[in-house]
Amino acid sequence: MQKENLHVHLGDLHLRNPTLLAAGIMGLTGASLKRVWDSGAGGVITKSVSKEAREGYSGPRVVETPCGLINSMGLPNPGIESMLEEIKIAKDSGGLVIGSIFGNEVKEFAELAGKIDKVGADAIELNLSCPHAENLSTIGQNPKLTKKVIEACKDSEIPIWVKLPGNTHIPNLIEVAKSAEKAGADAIVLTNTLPAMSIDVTSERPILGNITGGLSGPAIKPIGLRLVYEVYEKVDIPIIGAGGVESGKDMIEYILAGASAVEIGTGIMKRDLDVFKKVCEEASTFLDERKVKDLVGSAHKN
Amino acid sequence: MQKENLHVHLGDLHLRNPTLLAAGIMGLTGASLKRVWDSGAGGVITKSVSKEAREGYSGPRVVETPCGLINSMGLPNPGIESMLEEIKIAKDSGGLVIGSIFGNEVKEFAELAGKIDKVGADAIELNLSCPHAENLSTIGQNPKLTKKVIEACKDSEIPIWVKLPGNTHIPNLIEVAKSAEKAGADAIVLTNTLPAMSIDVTSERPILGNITGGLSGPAIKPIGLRLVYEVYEKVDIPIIGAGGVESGKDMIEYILAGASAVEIGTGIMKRDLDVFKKVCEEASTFLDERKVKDLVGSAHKN
Amino acid sequence: MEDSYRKKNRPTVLPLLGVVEEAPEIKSFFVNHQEIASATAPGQFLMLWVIGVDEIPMSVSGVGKDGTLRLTVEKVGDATSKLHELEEGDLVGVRGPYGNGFDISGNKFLIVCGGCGTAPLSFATERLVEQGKKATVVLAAETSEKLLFRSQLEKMDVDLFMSTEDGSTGVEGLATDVLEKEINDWDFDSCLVCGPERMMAATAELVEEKGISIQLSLNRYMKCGIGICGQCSMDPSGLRVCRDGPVFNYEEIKDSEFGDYKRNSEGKKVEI
Amino acid sequence: MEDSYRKKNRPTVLPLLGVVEEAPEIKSFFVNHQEIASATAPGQFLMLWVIGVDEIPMSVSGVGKDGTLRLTVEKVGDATSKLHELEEGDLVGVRGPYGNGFDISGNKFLIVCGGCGTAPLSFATERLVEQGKKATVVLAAETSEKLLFRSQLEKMDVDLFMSTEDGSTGVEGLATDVLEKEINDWDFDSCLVCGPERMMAATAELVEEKGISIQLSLNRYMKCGIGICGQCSMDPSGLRVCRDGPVFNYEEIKDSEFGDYKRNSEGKKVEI
Ligand SMILES: Cc1cc2nc3c(=O)[nH]c(=O)nc-3n(C[C@H](O)[C@H](O)[C@H](O)COP(=O)(O)OP(=O)(O)OC[C@H]3O[C@@H](n4cnc5c(N)ncnc54)[C@H](O)[C@@H]3O)c2cc1C
Ligand SMILES: Cc1cc2nc3c(=O)[nH]c(=O)nc-3n(C[C@H](O)[C@H](O)[C@H](O)COP(=O)(O)OP(=O)(O)OC[C@H]3O[C@@H](n4cnc5c(N)ncnc54)[C@H](O)[C@@H]3O)c2cc1C
Ligand SMILES: Cc1cc2nc3c(=O)[nH]c(=O)nc-3n(C[C@H](O)[C@H](O)[C@H](O)COP(=O)(O)O)c2cc1C
Ligand SMILES: Cc1cc2nc3c(=O)[nH]c(=O)nc-3n(C[C@H](O)[C@H](O)[C@H](O)COP(=O)(O)O)c2cc1C
Ligand code: FES
Ligand code: FES
Repeated sequence: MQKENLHVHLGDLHLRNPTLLAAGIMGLTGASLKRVWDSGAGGVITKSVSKEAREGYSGPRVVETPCGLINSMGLPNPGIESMLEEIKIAKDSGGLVIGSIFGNEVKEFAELAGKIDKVGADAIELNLSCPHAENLSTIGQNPKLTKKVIEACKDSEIPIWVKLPGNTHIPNLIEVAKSAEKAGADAIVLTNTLPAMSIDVTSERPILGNITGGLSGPAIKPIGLRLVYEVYEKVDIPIIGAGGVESGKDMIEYILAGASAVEIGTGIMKRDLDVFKKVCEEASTFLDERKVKDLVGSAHKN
Repeated sequence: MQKENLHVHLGDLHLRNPTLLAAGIMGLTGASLKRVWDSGAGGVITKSVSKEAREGYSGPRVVETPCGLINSMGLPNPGIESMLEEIKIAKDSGGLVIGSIFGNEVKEFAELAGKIDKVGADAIELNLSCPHAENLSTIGQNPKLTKKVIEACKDSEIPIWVKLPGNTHIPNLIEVAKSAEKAGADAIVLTNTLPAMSIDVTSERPILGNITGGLSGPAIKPIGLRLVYEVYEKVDIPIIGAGGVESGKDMIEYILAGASAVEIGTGIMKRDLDVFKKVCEEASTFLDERKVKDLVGSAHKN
Repeated sequence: MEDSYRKKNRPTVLPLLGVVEEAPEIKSFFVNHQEIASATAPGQFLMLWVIGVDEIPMSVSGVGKDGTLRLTVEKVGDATSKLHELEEGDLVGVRGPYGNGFDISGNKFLIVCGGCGTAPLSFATERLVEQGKKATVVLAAETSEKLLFRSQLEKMDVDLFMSTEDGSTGVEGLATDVLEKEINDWDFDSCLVCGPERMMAATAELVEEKGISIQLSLNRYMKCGIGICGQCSMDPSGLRVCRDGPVFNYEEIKDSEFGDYKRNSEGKKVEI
Repeated sequence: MEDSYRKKNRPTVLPLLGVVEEAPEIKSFFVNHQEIASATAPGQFLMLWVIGVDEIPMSVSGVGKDGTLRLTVEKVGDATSKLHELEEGDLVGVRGPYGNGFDISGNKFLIVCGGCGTAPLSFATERLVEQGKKATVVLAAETSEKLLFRSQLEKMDVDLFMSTEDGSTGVEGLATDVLEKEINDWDFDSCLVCGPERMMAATAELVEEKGISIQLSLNRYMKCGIGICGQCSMDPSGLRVCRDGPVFNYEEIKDSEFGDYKRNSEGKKVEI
């Protein structure tokens, strides 16, 4: 079932295939993470977790847009202590589990990373692109702060991935990515959702409870692809693509742009949990004898 | 045909309706501008024009994506002297014509603005969001440079509109918008296309001749709306919305977010030139007795 | 008006056609949406946008051929209280329908309704009866006046049994008391249950002994309603109540958190 | 492979099924795309991605029921030269079909082909003949060997007249010379013309006198092919050759830039 030609490595970490469950999607409980792993994902990322529990925003929390979805969940999570229990459950089921974390201060990131490390997760994803961390709301646009956060987490034994915002201000994004690499990040994840909103013309109101939210899905794929492509030219650590992956072709586009793996979130809205298996099968069939890992960044050669 | 409730003002400039032909779409010739005016647009904006003629990039120059279109035209134009002739033709037909300009230096902007002013155009749109002006490629992300360019153009008698990039780095965007207002800009246009790309998995190549291009169409509407919404809270000059307007509802969403008018470009791909009349009719019917101008920014109240 | 992007997962905002008081703290709200109404099967739910407050899951308690949708809502907190203040003409948003709904391919149904759980079940019963199927309905509440849709059920061609905790109508006690005392002929092929979770658990245990297939409609905290946020997932299966449910066969959830705990808005466990 | 976004305006990249030399500097290229082939009418064109060089408009010169598309290309510059180097199995991209195509609802056609303009017209002629309609074809070129699709046209049930500038075949001179000398029976209801613009202009003027409706397929610099970039718009109407054309009735373009000037890649006027 897990075809040979789909195996990839992110640094030392081996993935049975390049599809990862994106942070914030279904990853609230161990059982849910396990279910996604069992349905064929190459790895599963938890909902971004903070030190204390968070309720998140009031609804509406999602709204569909042309070929996209805007969400303003507000990073709800039960807090690190409860999440550690959930991660254990997911790990016990044999899954490859990545803990996504965010903090309000640099030392909170360090504390959370240490706990994720100890509980036996396979990697840590630093969510530096959440508009919700009160004091650090634009870490991912600040090269120095990005460096600080990563350095504070580098005591962990497991790889540190850094998830950056879909920043169209490209000189800034490249600066941040390079700074992350220098600080010792093991992979860069691009992209988180893009700031967006939707308005109901009948009630004349923003639809989302939090007014604005993040746009995901096929609509943003061309933007995500370009970010991966640009950053691939400037850093040497692996890149994980995200944004609108729904089919094998979508994944291969990201691979050709320079991603070594992809995260899938909104694709579940359309193809449900089968999306992981289907993306893998489609890609594997399309590639025939060729290996995913040999195609990474190929679009730069042509 | 031009319903009373659709009349709007951008500063002193009266528009028969809030739909404008977006810069770069069909606006290469006077005849084409005239045709769009005759088909019902409230105003028509020329293709962005430079001092010297430009061929633009080689093809493919457009590629469709999920609910969107990426283009890498490369700002082809016949140069200011030829364009002035085209503007005259469009003006002679009775249209409301806006000249879009871009330069490689601050003083080039001033020179171009002066010429557009003299030829009798109704307003000038400064394209500060083109990734193609070699020396000033990120003017629209630089508050100081933005100010300089506007100040250099303020000798013109006609209004100066400033078109900014769809910058997700919101503190930066607000800074630029405020700086534009201070420098005397008469309106802010948001948004230009967003940097994006598409890759063909069979040939393993970026599709566009210029590798990356700008994403437009319904896919980016939620992003454009949010930019308009955020900037509306911080500046007092009128805002013109752009990005994915195809229907009356789309336009009203922008109006509620804070736009006084909208530009329509990619909508022509789907609804052809009827898009202007249809958007107006749909909006007018929906609004019934209410006036568009009374709805500007209403979503902020709710 | 042309709307190139009518999306299932975007609320359509509509004026309330009417509001009807059904019982203390319980009102029915009517809106018209032909497309949603024709697509909705009993047991499915909508995400209801109570504008300015929240978006909450709400079972459809009935549909009309003309596109009318009925939602029957108990006032329990912020959003439902705000809703109870609304009047005809006020705006609400709806998206859906979501979830799987009840499987009503059987022939002889035992239908056990507790409190607001009667909402989807009275809709299911209506459908069953239309199709000429047999139904025995157990309607349970605390007191007589809270027996939801009693008069409507009394008019339908069903066997109706009632219970109230204070004994003001029918059997004094719980739904399970009715089942134990009143139902002698266990000739059902299907049992549908919706109500407070303890009541559902007790009912399922009792009915299971009789060897009947049981469907239960669960209630979990929902945020997206479309299976992506993970908020409503069940332990230990990871089944999502919004997308894999809300109706489950008892076997699917027997050895689960069902009857034991659920999760709050933060994802923390809270006892049932 | 599932492709949730097969879009008309996105190139599909395909291997060349074959390449055939038709005349000096003119080759036909074959690809297979069922969906495009079934949708293409004579006179419509594709945007052809010559990978690594450019994307250019190209008329479809024939389609097969099996989905084969034929493009017949004269080597005139960068993209067409690169294309002429390609072989069977090499990749090209196609999107379309675009434009309006010829109106072939008439019954008796006069068809005037100059050079590569024969490409869409031989396709149109094939269709006409299939439908049992009458066609008189004038095939013009500089020399004998450049008479495109001569052998195919000779095999069809049409009246074929030829002209060459050097007199090596048929009338010595231009297409208009053939018309003046050879066509005595002007019993046509429709005239289709495609070729160099001066030839089209001269032909249209001559044929107009005879009171026949005339359709001309124009060639203008195209960038988007979908009517948005404005590159191909005509003076003074603003009609776009890519979307409103490429086929126009003579009346639509008689008093226009047609025969006079066109625009280069910058949008500057250049004389015809
Ligand atoms: C599939 C489904 C169908 C339902 N059908 C009906 C129905 O037909 N009639 C009816 O009256 N109620 C129904 N409910 C319950 C209804 O959703 C809650 O009563 C409502 O959300 C309470 O909102 P509130 O803001 O008033 O309460 P709050 O003040 O927010 O909280 C009160 C309690 O309501 C529950 N609740 C709050 N928000 C949610 C949420 N988003 N999802 C689930 N539970 C929540 C929590 O348990 C909470 O403790 C249904 C629930 C589900 C999951
Ligand atoms: C609707 C339409 C149908 C056509 N059908 C055919 C056909 O069946 N067979 C055929 O051989 N040719 C056809 N052409 C002409 C063909 O598009 C040009 O010969 C080709 O684009 C030249 O490309 P190049 O890169 O080789 O030339 P270049 O080196 O770029 O330039 C040579 C000349 O070709 C023309 N040209 C270049 N690019 C374009 C462009 N994007 N659009 C239009 N003209 C261009 C210009 O006049 C230029 O001066 C058609 C053109 C149009 C508009
Ligand atoms: C409902 C929802 C919740 C999300 N929550 C998080 C989160 O908690 N942390 C995070 O880093 N990204 C979060 N994201 C972003 C996704 O992980 C992903 O980067 C983005 O959605 C783009 O991928 P997609 O188009 O496949 O969904 C969330 C996205 C959605 C749709
Ligand atoms: C083909 C094409 C060419 C464009 N050229 C220009 C241009 O020359 N100058 C400019 O300011 N914007 C240009 N734009 C951006 C549009 O004016 C507009 O801001 C953007 O497309 C979003 O609107 P839409 O979604 O309605 O197309 C171009 C867009 C397209 C699609
Ligand atoms: S409510 Fe989001 S997964 Fe069920
Ligand atoms: S080629 Fe762009 S409008 Fe015709």
